[in-house]
Amino acid sequence: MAELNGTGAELDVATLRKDFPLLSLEVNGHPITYLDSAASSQRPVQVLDAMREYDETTHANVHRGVYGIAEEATRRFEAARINVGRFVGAPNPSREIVFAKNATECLNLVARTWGSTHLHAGDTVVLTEMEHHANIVPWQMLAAEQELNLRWIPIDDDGHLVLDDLEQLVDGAKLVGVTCMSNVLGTLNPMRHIADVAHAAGAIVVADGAQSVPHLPTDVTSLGVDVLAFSAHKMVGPTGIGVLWGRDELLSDLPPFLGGGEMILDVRKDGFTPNDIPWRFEAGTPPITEAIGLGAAVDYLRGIGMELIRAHEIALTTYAMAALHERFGDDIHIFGPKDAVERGGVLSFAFRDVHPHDISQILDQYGVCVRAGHHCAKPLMRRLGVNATARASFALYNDKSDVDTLIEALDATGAFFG
Amino acid sequence: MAELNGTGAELDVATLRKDFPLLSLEVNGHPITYLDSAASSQRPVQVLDAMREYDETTHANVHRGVYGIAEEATRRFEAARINVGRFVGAPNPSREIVFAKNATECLNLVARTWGSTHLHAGDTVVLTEMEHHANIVPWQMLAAEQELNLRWIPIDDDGHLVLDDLEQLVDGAKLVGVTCMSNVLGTLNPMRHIADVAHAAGAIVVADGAQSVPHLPTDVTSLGVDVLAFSAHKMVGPTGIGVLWGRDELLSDLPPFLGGGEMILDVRKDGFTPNDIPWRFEAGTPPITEAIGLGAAVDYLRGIGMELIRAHEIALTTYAMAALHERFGDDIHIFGPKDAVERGGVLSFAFRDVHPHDISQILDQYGVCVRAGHHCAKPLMRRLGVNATARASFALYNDKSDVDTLIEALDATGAFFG
Amino acid sequence: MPGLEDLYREIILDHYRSPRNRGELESPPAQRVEGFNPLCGDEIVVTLEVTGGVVSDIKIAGSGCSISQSSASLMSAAVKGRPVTEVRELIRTFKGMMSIHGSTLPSADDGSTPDDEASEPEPIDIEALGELAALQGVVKFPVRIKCATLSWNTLAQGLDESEPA
Amino acid sequence: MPGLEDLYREIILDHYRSPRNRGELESPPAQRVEGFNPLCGDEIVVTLEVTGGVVSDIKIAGSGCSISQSSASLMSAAVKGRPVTEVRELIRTFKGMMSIHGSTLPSADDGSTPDDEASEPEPIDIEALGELAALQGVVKFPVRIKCATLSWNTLAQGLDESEPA
Ligand SMILES: Cc1ncc(COP(=O)(O)O)c(C=O)c1O
Ligand SMILES: Cc1ncc(COP(=O)(O)O)c(C=O)c1O
Repeated sequence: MAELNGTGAELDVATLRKDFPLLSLEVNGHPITYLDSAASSQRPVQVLDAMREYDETTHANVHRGVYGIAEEATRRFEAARINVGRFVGAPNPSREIVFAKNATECLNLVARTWGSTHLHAGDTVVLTEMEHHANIVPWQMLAAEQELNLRWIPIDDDGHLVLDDLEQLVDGAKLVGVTCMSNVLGTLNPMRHIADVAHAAGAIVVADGAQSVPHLPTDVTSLGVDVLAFSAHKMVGPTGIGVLWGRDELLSDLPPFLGGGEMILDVRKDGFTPNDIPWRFEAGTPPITEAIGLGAAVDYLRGIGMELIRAHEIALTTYAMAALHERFGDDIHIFGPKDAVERGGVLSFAFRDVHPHDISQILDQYGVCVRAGHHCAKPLMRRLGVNATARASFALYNDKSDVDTLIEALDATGAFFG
Repeated sequence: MAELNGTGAELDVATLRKDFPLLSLEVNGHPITYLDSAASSQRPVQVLDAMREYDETTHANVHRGVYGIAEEATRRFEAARINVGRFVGAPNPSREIVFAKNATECLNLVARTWGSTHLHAGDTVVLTEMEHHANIVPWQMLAAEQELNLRWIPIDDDGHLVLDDLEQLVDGAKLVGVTCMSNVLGTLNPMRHIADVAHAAGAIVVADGAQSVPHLPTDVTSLGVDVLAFSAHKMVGPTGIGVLWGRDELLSDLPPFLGGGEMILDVRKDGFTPNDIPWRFEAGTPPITEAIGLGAAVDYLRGIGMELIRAHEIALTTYAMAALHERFGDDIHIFGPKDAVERGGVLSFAFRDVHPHDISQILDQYGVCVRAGHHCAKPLMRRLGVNATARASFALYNDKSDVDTLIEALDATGAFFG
Repeated sequence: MPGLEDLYREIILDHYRSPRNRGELESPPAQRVEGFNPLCGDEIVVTLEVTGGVVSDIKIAGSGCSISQSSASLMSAAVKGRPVTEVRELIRTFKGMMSIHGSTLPSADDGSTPDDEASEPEPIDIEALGELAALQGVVKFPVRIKCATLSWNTLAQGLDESEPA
Repeated sequence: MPGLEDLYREIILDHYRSPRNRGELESPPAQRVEGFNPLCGDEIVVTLEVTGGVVSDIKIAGSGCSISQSSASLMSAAVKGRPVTEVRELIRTFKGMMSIHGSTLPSADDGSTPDDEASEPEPIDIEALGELAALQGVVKFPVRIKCATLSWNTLAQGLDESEPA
């Protein structure tokens, strides 16, 4: 890795960017300006090399082989689990970290295993208006089967959760599902406070860390939540793997999720005995190369330092909000909190009356990649009164020049649509 | 790829082997003899390069981006779907191919979606005694919830299914789960016949193609089954992706599996509207790089020719069975059909009274990788009267020299345990 | 790389800025159908009246991007007053134009996107499309195809519901 | 790469070929516990009698590989006639020896396998293990650790059931 000093004051983005092959591409004759890391991040050569090295020297199926490379594959796979667990401060990483396909599967896993055993007709689940579909639809599916009530924590016009009535809202609830950081508004939610109130009411807290874990230092103990789900592909890791952290005592109590190899101790014609956690939740051959890649991603992020990354993204977001407002005034509306300290580097905006699809299309002509759409948060879109937004999102490899390019391209968009 | 003539008579294994970096490793001072492809195969540089190339030039999240690389990522992802569908003869590949984490998840998907809507208390599901846990446990989980009856198609001492009473066995059944090829015995099952009888009784057929698709030409229409599940990592593709093929009319009728992004048309606070197939079953960010890798794997296999691969494996299996029997006589017992034409290149065996774990451990000293264990088929193990077997399994990159090395190493194993 | 002028033809921008047949017919008697673009959240509401085998009136509501809005507007102008059989034919032709054959895909064997199903595409009579042909360039931007076809799929559903084929 | 001699010590092969305390005690009165190795299908049945705080008798049935069988045989010889408190201590010591600390892992930060949990391993008194120390080499073959510990985990469960700690 390029020399990066995790204790220094500033991220050396120019150097670090060289680690990301895709970021040196040209798009439509312009150097790429990748502002869609909230959808999926790019990966550094360190991650790609680690996966390749594993594939070329060590690949075998895990957990079942006695021979050398299978042992080594198993060792590396389980080491990745512990490495990832430590990255989020899991007290007991070898038991508390479950590998799944993506964050979405993790949340479904919780809905199916905890939900099906702990929720009963008439029970209440509390969600927030800013949840991603991944933390809504699993509960709706369960609600439809079991006649649960869903309650919603509202947001205010600045994109903060309205928590004044939290005690009443969670009163009698069994579970509170809440995102650590909104993928649309950027809002960082006060997880500890929500968890304390929820726990006092006897509810568990299912946290969606898909947007926060890649961008903020994370410690599950200080968050105070019961489970946390996130995806490797948003944190400079590969596609095909997501992570669920869950408290040991909570996971230990749950029935299996999917059935098959790996998750059993014994299978007889008349039934099966499930394995211990975390394997109980990992039916079939896991994403092995992907776990190796995620381990390398975590090493990469740790090597730079999550504190430094966070500081960089606050500075960049502050700059971007100021520069956009300065240039476009009332022509731009940025959703969510005004202060970068209260949010992640995700800027959803409306620009004049140009539809987000059209904005994104024109920006692409200038090599600028932003997402347009509902961002899998349709209830939030309805609350905001829009069908879609355009969204620029930052990662450690973005800097002010990316913001400047975005602004120039937005200007051209305005001109195009007259 | 090395020059390989798909129409020629013989596979040029020596040349093709160069495509697989791991196969030129040394283990414990010996060139590796990889005989565990039934657990997971190795991958050629063509597959690794395709994934790397995608990651370095095109990665973005699929289905939601308007900008160039996101469009291209989506195009390639969907092209991989169609490519894989064509590989197994799917009549309507863009709708009938679902990407999941592995074959196990695919079978669970069927159990959850078809099972939960079409099976009711008292209904009967028929499985075979040779199923992998992946095609047993999902049905046992469902059976426990819904009070289903499980019936078992027995096997004879040669490892063939006993189909004399098939009509009675499937009488009144709603679903028959059967593996195309046993991962322990190698047995190739008469899928068409089973499907015809099952359909006549009004049951659907859930086929486990995890072992067959990598080694035999596959055409879902001639198989006559209703769904087929398989895994990329057993067919020279990456980990982290499995495939479900299902008949369009069957899939179209099913409710979603997991909930989240991608699988919805709309989400409101009071419920959601599911998307069309195949996306309805693909909640969250799919294994994108892995789909690209699987596409490249399918290209690689097709480039060589599945007919040729099958012919090669028949020849190799015939050679291996004869050579093992000749050298070890009654000291070796190979489970499953005697005739290589009736089986795939999977040889499970008992060797004197040496436990499979110990066999595998000693073989490893000679660089020979074989699997020891129950192979996720414990009901079959009980039927065979063993706890475990040692299993050598072949793929396109194995040849007679691998068999010869296995035999020498087995000989040493015998000597070691006296 | 196709340029913006392939996508944003003047006539498209015109229909976007001044959409024809905007609004909703009273329903009933009109048939009312909603369509969603799950990718971006765009919604379209087509209300139509079929009298004596003819699409006697049609209105378009909802909101979306320039492509979905102009496509809906162009569609409404093209089908109003036409017999259902002709409209069905037009839908077929339009969706044919919106399939990816012969455009950006390197080869059929390399695979294709979901809209590209038939292995032998039928030739399309672009002439018959009139002004609608302006949307031809959309096919070079595969993600936008769903924008262009949204209203057409919604109309097709409406026709099926109002008089099953 | 560790060699076979690290794994297959002479005493291990001896206990494998001539297992001690083979069979099952009548149950009840004996406590009967089954253990599985989910990786390979090995099964072990431990029957034990605890009288006056002492493991007065123990027998081992089931089948498995040389490591699981010899470990069970060595265990039965080591615990028979010993007070339950001492046996619990022995189990702890044996499992300590079977954890991966200080063996093949490059560094603790690099992660470890599931058996390796405590971040500060306690020092293990290998002396106290007597003949059981022969199994020390197993730790170099992580997959076989589960073979070696199978009977011990099963015994621990049996003790918990016969007299909760
Ligand atoms: C016959 C059979 N079915 C299913 C599976 C499960 O495949 P996976 O572990 O990739 O889900 C396997 C492989 O272990 C198998 O051999
Ligand atoms: C807040 C949030 N939660 C969950 C997800 C789902 O992640 P994945 O698609 O990787 O399952 C995302 C990403 O789309 C997200 O932004």
